[in-house]
Amino acid sequence: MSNERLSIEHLSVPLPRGADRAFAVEGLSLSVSKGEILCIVGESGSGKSLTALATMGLLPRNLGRPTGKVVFEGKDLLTLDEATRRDITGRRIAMIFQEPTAALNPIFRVGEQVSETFRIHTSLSQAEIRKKVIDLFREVQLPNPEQIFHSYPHQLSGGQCQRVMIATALALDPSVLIADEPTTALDVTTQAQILKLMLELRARHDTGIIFITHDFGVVAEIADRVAVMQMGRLVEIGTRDDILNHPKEDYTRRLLAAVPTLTPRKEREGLGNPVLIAKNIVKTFTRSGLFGGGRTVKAVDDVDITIRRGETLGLVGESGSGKSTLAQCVIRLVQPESGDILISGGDFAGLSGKALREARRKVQIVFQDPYTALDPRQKVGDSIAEGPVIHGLDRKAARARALDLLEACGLDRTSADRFPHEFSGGQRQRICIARALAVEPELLIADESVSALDVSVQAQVLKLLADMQARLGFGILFITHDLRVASQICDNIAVMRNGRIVERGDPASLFGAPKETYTKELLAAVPGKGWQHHASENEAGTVRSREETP
Amino acid sequence: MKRVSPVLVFAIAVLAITVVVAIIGNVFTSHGMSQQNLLARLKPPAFMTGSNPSFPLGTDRIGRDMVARVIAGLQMSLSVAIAGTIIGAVFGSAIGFVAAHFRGWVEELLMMLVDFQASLPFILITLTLLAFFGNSMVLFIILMGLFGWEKYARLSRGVVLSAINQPYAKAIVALGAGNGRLYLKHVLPNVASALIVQVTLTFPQIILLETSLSFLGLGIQAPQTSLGQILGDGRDYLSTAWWISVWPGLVIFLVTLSMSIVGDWLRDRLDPMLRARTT
Amino acid sequence: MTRFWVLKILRTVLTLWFVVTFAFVVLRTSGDPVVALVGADATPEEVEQFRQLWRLDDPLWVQYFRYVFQMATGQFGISYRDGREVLDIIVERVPWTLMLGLFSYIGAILIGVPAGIVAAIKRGSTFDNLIMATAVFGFALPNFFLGILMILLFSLSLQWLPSSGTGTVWHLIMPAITLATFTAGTLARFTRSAMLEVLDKLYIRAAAAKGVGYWKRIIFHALPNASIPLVTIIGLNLGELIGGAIVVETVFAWPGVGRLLVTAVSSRDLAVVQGLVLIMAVTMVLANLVVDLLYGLLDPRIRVQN
Amino acid sequence: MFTRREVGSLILGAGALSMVGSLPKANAADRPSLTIAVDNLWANMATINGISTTSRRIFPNFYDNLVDRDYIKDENGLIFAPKLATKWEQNGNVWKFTLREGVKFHDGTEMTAEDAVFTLSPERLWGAKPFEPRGKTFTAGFKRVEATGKYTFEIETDRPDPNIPSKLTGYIGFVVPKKYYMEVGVDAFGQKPIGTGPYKVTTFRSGEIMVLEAFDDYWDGPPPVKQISWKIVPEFAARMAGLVSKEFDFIVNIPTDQEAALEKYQGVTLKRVLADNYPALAFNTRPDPEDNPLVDPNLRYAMVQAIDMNAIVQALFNGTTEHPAVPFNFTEYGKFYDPKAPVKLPYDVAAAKALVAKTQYKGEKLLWHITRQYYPNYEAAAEIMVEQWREVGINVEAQILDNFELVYRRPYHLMNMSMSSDFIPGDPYQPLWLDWGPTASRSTATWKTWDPTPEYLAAGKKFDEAIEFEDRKKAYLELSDAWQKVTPGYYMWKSVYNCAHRAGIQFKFKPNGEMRIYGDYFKFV
Repeated sequence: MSNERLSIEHLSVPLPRGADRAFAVEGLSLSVSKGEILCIVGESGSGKSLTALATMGLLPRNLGRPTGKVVFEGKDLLTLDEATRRDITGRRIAMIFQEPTAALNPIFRVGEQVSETFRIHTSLSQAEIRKKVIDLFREVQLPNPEQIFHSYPHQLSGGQCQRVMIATALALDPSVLIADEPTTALDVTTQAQILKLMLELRARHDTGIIFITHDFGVVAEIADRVAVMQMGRLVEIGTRDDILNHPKEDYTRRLLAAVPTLTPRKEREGLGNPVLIAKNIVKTFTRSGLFGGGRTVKAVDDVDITIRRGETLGLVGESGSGKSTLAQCVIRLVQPESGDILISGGDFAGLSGKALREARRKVQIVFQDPYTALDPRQKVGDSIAEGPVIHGLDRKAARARALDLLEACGLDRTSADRFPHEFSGGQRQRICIARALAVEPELLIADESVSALDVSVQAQVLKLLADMQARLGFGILFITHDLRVASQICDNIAVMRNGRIVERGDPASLFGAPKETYTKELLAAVPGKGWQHHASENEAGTVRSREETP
Repeated sequence: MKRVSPVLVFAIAVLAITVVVAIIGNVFTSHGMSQQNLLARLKPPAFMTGSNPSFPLGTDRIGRDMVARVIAGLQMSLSVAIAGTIIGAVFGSAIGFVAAHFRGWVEELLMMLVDFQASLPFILITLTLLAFFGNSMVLFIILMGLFGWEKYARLSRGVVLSAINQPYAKAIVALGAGNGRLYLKHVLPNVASALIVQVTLTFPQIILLETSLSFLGLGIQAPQTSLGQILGDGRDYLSTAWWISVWPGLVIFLVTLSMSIVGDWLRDRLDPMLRARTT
Repeated sequence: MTRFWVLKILRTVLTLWFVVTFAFVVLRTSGDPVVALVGADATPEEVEQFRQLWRLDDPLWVQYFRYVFQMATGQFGISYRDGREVLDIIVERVPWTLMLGLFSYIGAILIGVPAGIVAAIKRGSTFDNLIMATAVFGFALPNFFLGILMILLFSLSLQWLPSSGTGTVWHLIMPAITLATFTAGTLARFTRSAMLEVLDKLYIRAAAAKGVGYWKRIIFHALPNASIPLVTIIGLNLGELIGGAIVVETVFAWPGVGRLLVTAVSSRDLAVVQGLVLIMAVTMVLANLVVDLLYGLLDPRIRVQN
Repeated sequence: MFTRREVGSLILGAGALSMVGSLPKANAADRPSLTIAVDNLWANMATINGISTTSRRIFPNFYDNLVDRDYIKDENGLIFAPKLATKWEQNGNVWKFTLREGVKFHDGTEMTAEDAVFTLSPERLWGAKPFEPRGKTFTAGFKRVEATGKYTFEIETDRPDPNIPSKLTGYIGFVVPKKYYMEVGVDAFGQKPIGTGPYKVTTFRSGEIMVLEAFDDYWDGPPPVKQISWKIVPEFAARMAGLVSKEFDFIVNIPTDQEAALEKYQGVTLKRVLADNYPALAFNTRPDPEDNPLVDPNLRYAMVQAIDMNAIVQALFNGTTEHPAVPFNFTEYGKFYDPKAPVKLPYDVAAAKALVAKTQYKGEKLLWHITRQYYPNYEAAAEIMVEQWREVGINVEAQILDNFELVYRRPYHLMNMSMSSDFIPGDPYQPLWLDWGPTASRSTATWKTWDPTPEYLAAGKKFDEAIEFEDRKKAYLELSDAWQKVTPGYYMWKSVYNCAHRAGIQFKFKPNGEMRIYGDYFKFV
């Protein structure tokens, strides 16, 4: 294979003693060719990122030395001395990271940081370097390259930072580019642009790209070949079509089945009275200053929403669109400046003190990050029982309810006496749901509640929500940036942008015939939407993920 | 969990022994801390020639048993440091909690107070107040208690702010919990470890501050004694009767060292997010 | 940007106003301020003269504002110990403390910071443990004790260095080392943790991916970032340095403000004490302002706000 | 302020001060300089306002007395020698003094009778509102001081006073320049004093240093040292190290326990003198505070009997000094001293306990105010005494305070003090009558601790008037008895002053603690 640029042969990365398994990456072999995009896909902990770091020689020090071979241009990178390897990796193999803002040094101008690559590996003059950097900025489609050259990272958006990182990576026209979840932290429209950019660059430079992701949509969008990893091992590898449409392995199939589709939810009958009527909600953030003035941002700008009993209202939009602020206003974790909130017909916006605390029972929230949403020093049983206790239930009854809920959420009753850190992310999110449901709310707000979860776990949690809703009949305000998820579980969807709801409707009509340009843009940006798969036939709940295995 | 390092074991052992000695100290010697024996002045410790077997660590300039002195000094130094630390930690943390809860002008005002405190070297304040109001045990304890409050206030404000912005705190508010439940039951246990690390830093600093004040004659006054006072008293004798100051010096050193080791260990065990702030 | 500095300066002024008010309150609550400022031996005429000079019969708020004005203009009164202007007495001592302070401070930074860096790089090694043990040693030893030990060793036994006082650069060495030991220890520990924090950052890894060499990463990428929190701690440590100077100057008979404070306190020369408190507060507050300035220079996130 | 020159010298002048050779007293330019490390300097250097151990050391180097005590010819200093006065004679109530001619003050003006008279004048010492009020104590009986010529003056007293010349050997005998003194006032004078002594004060910063420079117009010829720096070095370790390493030529105030260690160093000579001075404690005999248990003399007797002062002195001073078993029976009183004098309140724990039992005392806390580090070993002795009192059931708390001002602040039951015995050499006048009598601060000041009893006053009158030895001795014993009956104080030990100097110096340490760096007292060898 003359086109082969980089090949990984039997790579193993040992884990420190006491970890749940001996190797983070075990016996991995794969290769990437000239002009090829190889996607490595897998859930968290599958070892995909460590594979990239091992290739670059950037493994954290607490891990042991990797074994096997990483062959690049005939040399085994693993056996090279540090300086030679550094020279090759900087010049010929480049890497971009998941969090572009954190990957840029905050105290240097971005132009400087890109120039550094040239200064290390070439003997170009300052002026030449500058010209090259600005050309690169132009190539990665950064606006005002001259100005950006002199900007600091914090002055750029996440997408711009990622473009700067890509510019850095492309500076010396590398043979191989390793991209570790480069779009995960970005908005869907930005992601689409970056993916497009990468495809263009591949076409122009013939770079071999190893693209690490957990998102099958992204895979469908850009991959030539796909490698699926699980627990440090390669499950299967093949062309995009092979893997996405004709997977051989069970694991791959289960994963694919769990990926939500853009198929709209069937319309439901029998939704009850409104549990939430929010009218004219306004929230302005002012950068506080001693002399008044300051900059004001209308985070929520005159928004109305209504949710009926048993209904799921989806709120979609990009980061900064105000959807979380709206949710926090509704639940009064943030005080709206104006607007009426009626919950089950009762005023909620005007309450304060004890009355507010009592009324809080009716609205509960489940957050995005299950790792920070539970008090780390409280046993989960107590966490779940706390709400009922606050609202006057005696301890014993509260405890009983907590145990029932644990069970209902698919957890063992004995887990009540364990602490949050003993649970996986998906389990924790179930506990959060149990805690919220313990006070028997009328309305549940799910604020990106499944965004941080692996796809298989995501499917389970979504199913749990749907099941519980069916049983208890509460309304859900479901906030997400993922249109697939939204379309799958929402009865109605509102699209938010710059604090306003620009369009609303049921999933079928909204996604079938969007009226607003913005909605169209959002839809267009959904990665891999052309990819049709047959996962909808499978029940999401049948997927057993790594987390759930004892 | 990782294997416990022998250094940590040593440190914890030192602290445990110190506390035990301070509590049951009097069984180690038959002499009282102020009992003098003018015929056995400046006796060297047992392992030197010319020593007196009933004074294993030697005697001071008026023939008092160094074992009894050091134990009494330890008791006083520990009491002062504990009282001072508790007062400072409680007061400072309370200020930090209040500032973090109310935000706005309350926070501005309190943080200005913190700045004010931080703008003056503490020993300067101590000396000044002792000069204006005269030395008394009550004032002394209050002063030691004020020591470091601004550090606790800054620290607790910071960690409380970040704690109450954590989803778990929001979720608890959303459950309808009042402030008391939120701060005492949820926030406090979660910021406690950061505060405990700060305690391991201020505790030895109070001992050292008291030592400096004793050197200047403004520390614990005779007939009471403290490690710092014994150390200060013995300084003229360093070249002839080193044991008077070396024993208390050694105890101060060991306690400080052990506290630092334990503090470092605690910090390493903490959330890395807290690590930066507590240093 | 301007607003940032206006706020900073406003805060500084307010802090100083706090200090002055504090001094006023303490002075008024601890007894007759005249007696406090001219001394108990003063004749009734002196007391009366002083009372008139400071117009202590006016309403309290008038006195208060006048007091603030007098403090702001450096009118700290007269030392009852030697009858001189307090400001003059202090000003002649300041250069000595400044000299000692700067010398030991720079020394402490030159020793403490590199030690901390090396300890961070070699984290967990024997070397790291050794440095940290030394650092603890530095601040666990009461500095008067260290000072006297040094005098006994270097002046009495070895006779390498002068025992006390001023005169030559040699005189500076022992007090400066004594004073620096504590600060160096603190700085080493802090530098270590600041460096460890930075070394874990993604941008350091990104720099490595670009092919930036090890030492270059440490010196040009990690250190500038670690120096941001370091500058704060260096500013805060100035106070500890002044505190240390009080003891060290006494041990080494160094004629600086620290010793002046001790003599003033022991002779209850309250006018001098009050003047010293204010001047030290001004110094500290200014130092913190400088720290803020440096902070801005080091950290573009603060410098270029919008 | 820092001048450029000072900065320069700081960097360049390595060891300039300590480069001392043993040069002969020769031309002014190449005389050596001395550095003397002292523990402290008094804040004021006026002759009376500045009375203290720390200033007494230095005074005779820039002030001259009218009359001098000659310790070279007589070990006890009982020979008087002319100094600024060359002649004196008594005529009944009047003493006539003739001054040395051609004596110059440091500002160049000539000393005349006008200055001497001003020095002893009521406006300065004993009038209604004197500049230096403590002068009253030393000028009891003064009636008139007057110049009779440019170089002659007279002192007239109420009664014939044979002791006027000896009184002029003390603090009041230091002559100050009238014109300058009046110009600047007493406080400023105390900061920039001028006298006629062999050295003039060029720098005085009381918390730091006093520098004297040779005054080459000195009437007795240029002094042997170019410049003397009296530098405060608070830590003994630093003083010792500085002396051993030859940075300092002299150091003072060596803790008794450290004397032997210091003497072991080569080239170090230790000088120790027994001073005519006694650290003591005063009992507050007055009902102030109201519930003062010490108003009962039995309790005071008990306290005295409970103290084993001989053991304390032995322990703390290694036998280098002694405790006067009977108050005012001091060896330096010569003929008045009686080695067999009856000890009325000997150390006797049983007796002390019995006495306590006789009182109403119930173990109330008695406060003992003590000035920090003022009298060597005082705090150590206090700690021992507190324990000894505890043994007999008396509860004393020693409070160590920073200065006398705080010591004088009520309430207190005991107070530290020291008293000299040399106002009239060889006579019990001081402290028995001078320091306890009706004009003494001890019985007049706001902080007074006793009121002289009629018995004491009557005996005192007799004593004051007695001129013949037999009468005087009888009156003295009577007076002493009257005092002991009250026992308003307790004398602890005879002060030991010590200093040490480097090799190459011959030095005679005067028992009153003076360190004269000239004349027969000091030579380079």
